[in-house]
Amino acid sequence: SKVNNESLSLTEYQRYGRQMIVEESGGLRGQLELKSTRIVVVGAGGLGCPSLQYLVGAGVGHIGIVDNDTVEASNLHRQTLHDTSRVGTLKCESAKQKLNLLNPFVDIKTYPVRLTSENAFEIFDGYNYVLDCTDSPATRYLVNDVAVSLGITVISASGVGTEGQLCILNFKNQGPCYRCFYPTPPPPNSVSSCSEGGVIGPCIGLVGVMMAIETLKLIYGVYTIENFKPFLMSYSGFPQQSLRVFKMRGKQTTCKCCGSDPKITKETIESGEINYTEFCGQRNYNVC
Amino acid sequence: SKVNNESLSLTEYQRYGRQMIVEESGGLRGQLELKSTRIVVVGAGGLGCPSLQYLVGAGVGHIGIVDNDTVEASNLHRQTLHDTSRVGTLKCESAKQKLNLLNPFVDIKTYPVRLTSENAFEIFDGYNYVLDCTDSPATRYLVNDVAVSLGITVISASGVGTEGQLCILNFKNQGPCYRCFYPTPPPPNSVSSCSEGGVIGPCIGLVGVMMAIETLKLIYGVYTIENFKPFLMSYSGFPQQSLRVFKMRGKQTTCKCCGSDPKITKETIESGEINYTEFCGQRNYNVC
Amino acid sequence: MVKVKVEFLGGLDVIVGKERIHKVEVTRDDGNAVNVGDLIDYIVAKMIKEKNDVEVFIDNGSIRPGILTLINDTDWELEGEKEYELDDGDVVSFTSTLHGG
Amino acid sequence: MVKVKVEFLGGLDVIVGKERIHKVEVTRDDGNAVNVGDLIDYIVAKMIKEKNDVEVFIDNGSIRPGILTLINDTDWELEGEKEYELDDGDVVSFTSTLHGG
Ligand SMILES: [Zn+2]
Ligand SMILES: [Zn+2]
Repeated sequence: SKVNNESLSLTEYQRYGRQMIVEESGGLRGQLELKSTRIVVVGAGGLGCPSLQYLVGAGVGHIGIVDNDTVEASNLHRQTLHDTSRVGTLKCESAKQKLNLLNPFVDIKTYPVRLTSENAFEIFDGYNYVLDCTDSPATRYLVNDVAVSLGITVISASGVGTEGQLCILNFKNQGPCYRCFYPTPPPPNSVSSCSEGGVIGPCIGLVGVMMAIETLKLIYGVYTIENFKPFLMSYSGFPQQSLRVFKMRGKQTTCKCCGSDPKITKETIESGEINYTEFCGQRNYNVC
Repeated sequence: SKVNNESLSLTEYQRYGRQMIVEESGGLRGQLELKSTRIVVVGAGGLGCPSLQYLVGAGVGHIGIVDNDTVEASNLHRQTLHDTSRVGTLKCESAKQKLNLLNPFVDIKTYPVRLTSENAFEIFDGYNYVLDCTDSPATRYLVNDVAVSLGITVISASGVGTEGQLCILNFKNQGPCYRCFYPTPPPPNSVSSCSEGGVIGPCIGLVGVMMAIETLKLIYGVYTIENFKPFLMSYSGFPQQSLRVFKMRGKQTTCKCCGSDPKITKETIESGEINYTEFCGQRNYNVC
Repeated sequence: MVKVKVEFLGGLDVIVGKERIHKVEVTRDDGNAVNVGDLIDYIVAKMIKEKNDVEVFIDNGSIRPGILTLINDTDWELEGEKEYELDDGDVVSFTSTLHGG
Repeated sequence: MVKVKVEFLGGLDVIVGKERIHKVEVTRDDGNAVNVGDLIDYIVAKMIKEKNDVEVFIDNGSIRPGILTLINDTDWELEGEKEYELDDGDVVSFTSTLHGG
């Protein structure tokens, strides 16, 4: 087990008591699991803000935040961890400052860089889970490939307009990865980001909260090798809120990333042989 | 129409642009509707915090917050608008301070009182919507009765453990009210609050975000007298996230509050003839 | 005899062995159609293990106030309440109303 | 002839008159069972109004990368893809994969 010898102080008991008495949380054992878990969140935007709030509130011990964007006023309707006084500053630092105030028991590390083939392994190494809160296909493939290579489970979500999607990738190295679902990237002109497609703040926010819930379930051990069935959740906010769970394919033996003869490895990623920009097509994404 | 002659400044256009370009938001018309809307949120706890974040972020013009509780460390896993530095201070003031930073264009009024038969009419009067984010049956009946009497639509939600519920009450004075659904209160010993039953932070948080989404839909005019069908949403976070929408009864002509011969009126509420404590039974609720 | 799915939501599963979903077969001796009232009697007689849990479910001869009853995701008030005649495959759900916030 | 429900989610409804849900009847001249491949041909021939919207849906003779196809809420890869024979009441959903965050 990855539970270390840490225990909870009285102050921590008081802080987390209301969740520890919920049976599904696993009580003290579950809280110690949270405390010893290391999570890296890629993107402190519309998905990352609510995920981070609830994971830090719950007492996940170690959080990394990767984002090189700065806060803009047009982000604030959905990125509610930031505020007007932080416009122009780094999102990862703005988030860290708020999260430290929310829960000083959490150790938060910031990575004010764009995730690239060169830095992703170094950043992800040592984390137990990756939350993919990014906004371009190229970065989604990169997050997936590096996580699979390092054996990390990914909680991946996305949204635009009033809709969102969520899935768990590479579950304990047994579940399907992003490339199992999407071996071929979409044509670049078919992809719209939150900036250009627009987004209703609480709709993307709800999907971010769902990510936190799925992450807690992973840490609490609700999902096991035995009971885990690949799925994709599809949320729609308008006209009536609905949440559907699609049953998805399992790991594909032919997958270039997680299959039986992977071509996508630490070596081919770091050498640049796997070219994400070329793979997903050239296109200017406005930052979200 | 309740749109006043206000317009948006360039700064406001920039701030709200990403939601205004979503078709469902109604663009400039929808944004002006938000700006002229007055919402009172009863309870700045596990439901109120996320609702308030997204409603203020979206640019609802006028917000009231009713809460006489003070922040405790044990709230922070789910009440993420507050923080450790605010422990011991009023929740409504803590919320207001954060929300002002998030969006200085929103006018926020605080009511650091417990909602009672004596003060509820004065507080609710003039608001367009009430969000019921409270945690006891007696207060839920009071919120409902006063809102019905004043002709205000209520967005009502609740949660405990890993589950939550949401409904829209007294929709444009045509939809059913809380007493149509629940003419008789539950026995007091069957009710558990978040403090004693415990709650997983993001599960109640997700329900709070759903409240914000329903409120936006009401303001944008997505629901109309013609298309509104009474419903109750039932959310479950564990073991698999699910959201079900139950089709509910309409307004009951026999309802003591909103029926054809109402016994519950401003007069009988304010005089104390309607005794909420007696109606729901004596019981000590710990504050949530 | 009718085969239906019965759900206990909002924490109500505590009275039926902590299982939220049950598949049950209900019969009537007189051969008449089985209705929701018969199902409620069956739940009380066969499914609630601890007798003092009955009062969590039943009050004054009917479903306790604060519990919503749904027939195929529809408020039973719209479906005839206890008189609704069950068909194979129907889903009857009982959910405790939540109050926390 | 088979009667099925077809859904266009994740913004894909723009290619079919902005309606997310369509009830359609599909027939085959040769009398064989109608499969998902036939349904896709029907969508291209009859439902997509603007001809340059076809490339939003079809790429290289099959569903465009980035669109998930579900048969009764299950990934079509598990159901035989185009070969799946449709029954009355089946639901076939196409959803664009979202990328915003
Ligand atoms: Zn794979
Ligand atoms: Zn009523």
